[in-house]
Amino acid sequence: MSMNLKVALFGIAREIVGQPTLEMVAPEGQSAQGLLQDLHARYPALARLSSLAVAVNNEYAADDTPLREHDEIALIPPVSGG
Amino acid sequence: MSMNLKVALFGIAREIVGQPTLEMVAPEGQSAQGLLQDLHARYPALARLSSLAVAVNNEYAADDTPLREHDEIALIPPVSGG
Amino acid sequence: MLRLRSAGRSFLLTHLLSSLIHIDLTDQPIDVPTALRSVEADGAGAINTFIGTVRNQSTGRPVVRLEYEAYDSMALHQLRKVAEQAAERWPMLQKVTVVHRKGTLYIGDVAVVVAVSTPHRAESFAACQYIIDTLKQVVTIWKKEFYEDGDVWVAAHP
Amino acid sequence: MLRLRSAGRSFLLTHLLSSLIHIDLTDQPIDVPTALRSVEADGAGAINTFIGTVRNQSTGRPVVRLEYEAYDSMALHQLRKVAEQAAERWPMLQKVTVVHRKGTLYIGDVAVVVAVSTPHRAESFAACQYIIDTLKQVVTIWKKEFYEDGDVWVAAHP
Repeated sequence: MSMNLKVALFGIAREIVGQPTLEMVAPEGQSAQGLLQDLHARYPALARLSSLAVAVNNEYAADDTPLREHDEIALIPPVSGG
Repeated sequence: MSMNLKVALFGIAREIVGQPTLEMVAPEGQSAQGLLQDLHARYPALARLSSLAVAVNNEYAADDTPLREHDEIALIPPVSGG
Repeated sequence: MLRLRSAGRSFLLTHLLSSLIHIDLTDQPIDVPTALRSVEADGAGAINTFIGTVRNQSTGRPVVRLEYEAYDSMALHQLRKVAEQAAERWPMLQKVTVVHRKGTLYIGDVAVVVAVSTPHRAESFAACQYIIDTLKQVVTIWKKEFYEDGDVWVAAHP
Repeated sequence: MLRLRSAGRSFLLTHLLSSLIHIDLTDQPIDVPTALRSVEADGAGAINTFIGTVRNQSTGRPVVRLEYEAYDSMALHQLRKVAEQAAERWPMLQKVTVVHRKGTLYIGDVAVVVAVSTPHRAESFAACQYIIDTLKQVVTIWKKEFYEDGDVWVAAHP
């Protein structure tokens, strides 16, 4: 089984990927870390960032957080507000 | 030899003494501490304050600072600005 | 005035918090006096405010302008969480306001204002500093610096 | 911007300091926005401000009003010394403003404003807190609290 994920991109991650959202097909139960591994493979420049987190429904996700089809998923490069 | 000193009073020290300035006759070379001892004797309520400092020309005076006739002398009860 | 524990937050508490915590993310210039007035309280003897402005240089390089981009919904959610954490840690906190700017900013423009009120002063400094320090670690806002000859996403690379 | 050592302060340095340190003691309401604007600087990314206001109670006793009395010449001299000490300790300080009110104040009135600007934020908190903490120890201003049924010179007795 697979699921469709929509990943929002911001800042330098958006620039590296070249678009503000990515539609991805992922295996059912894909973890946040699994998603990052897929993205690092497709966009090697993402792996060179100081950090890259996954957010699910406005919260930072742990590595093993399972993703679900209707989650609001986002890639969070190093924040620099303030 | 003696000298005439004028001592400015503020806050609770002014209220204890009942006037904003005191004219005093003191021995030549009287120290800040000597002045305080004279005042404690005349106004025992001053001795009950948390602290009482002498200022000379807008600076806090050390105990042994000698007072001079034309110095600007003031009694400084515990400050409570801010 | 804010007294809460991490767990078992009641409806009343949540309601109280939302009336005492004011969060905003805006693409308009921040009105600093309004932000300060918003934390006034009769029980507060101390107000501490941090204002972050755009400096004319960054690590020695002259800055022309900045652009702030935000993941709005998460930024607002995380800002509120940071303010609530401060209210848990300093239960005497009276009011908290955090306003962050986004979009294009020039030298001297205000990027962020944090204002807190407490009965006594030491806690106002500690809570305000906690909020700005934590904001910079977790809130999903990104700053791009523009120089005469290039631009950089701040903190993006090691 | 302020770079000085305790000893051997030159004429130029003294002149610089006086243009970057603004001290006031006033019997008129303090204009907080003006005080904040006075520390803006292109090299400052951080402004920290402490505002002391009149609380509605003191150690549990409802306060009706306060009266602040000052030994003006010494208070102004000591305020300036405190600001100069902060500039020695934090040489990156850009500007400092300290305004203290005197006379009769009511609940919510602003008694004191300290505002400092620095390139980075940690020093703005530290310098501002140093100034208000030291002010409270050395500046010749006295506060009398008035309650429904009496009055007290604050801190006068052990």
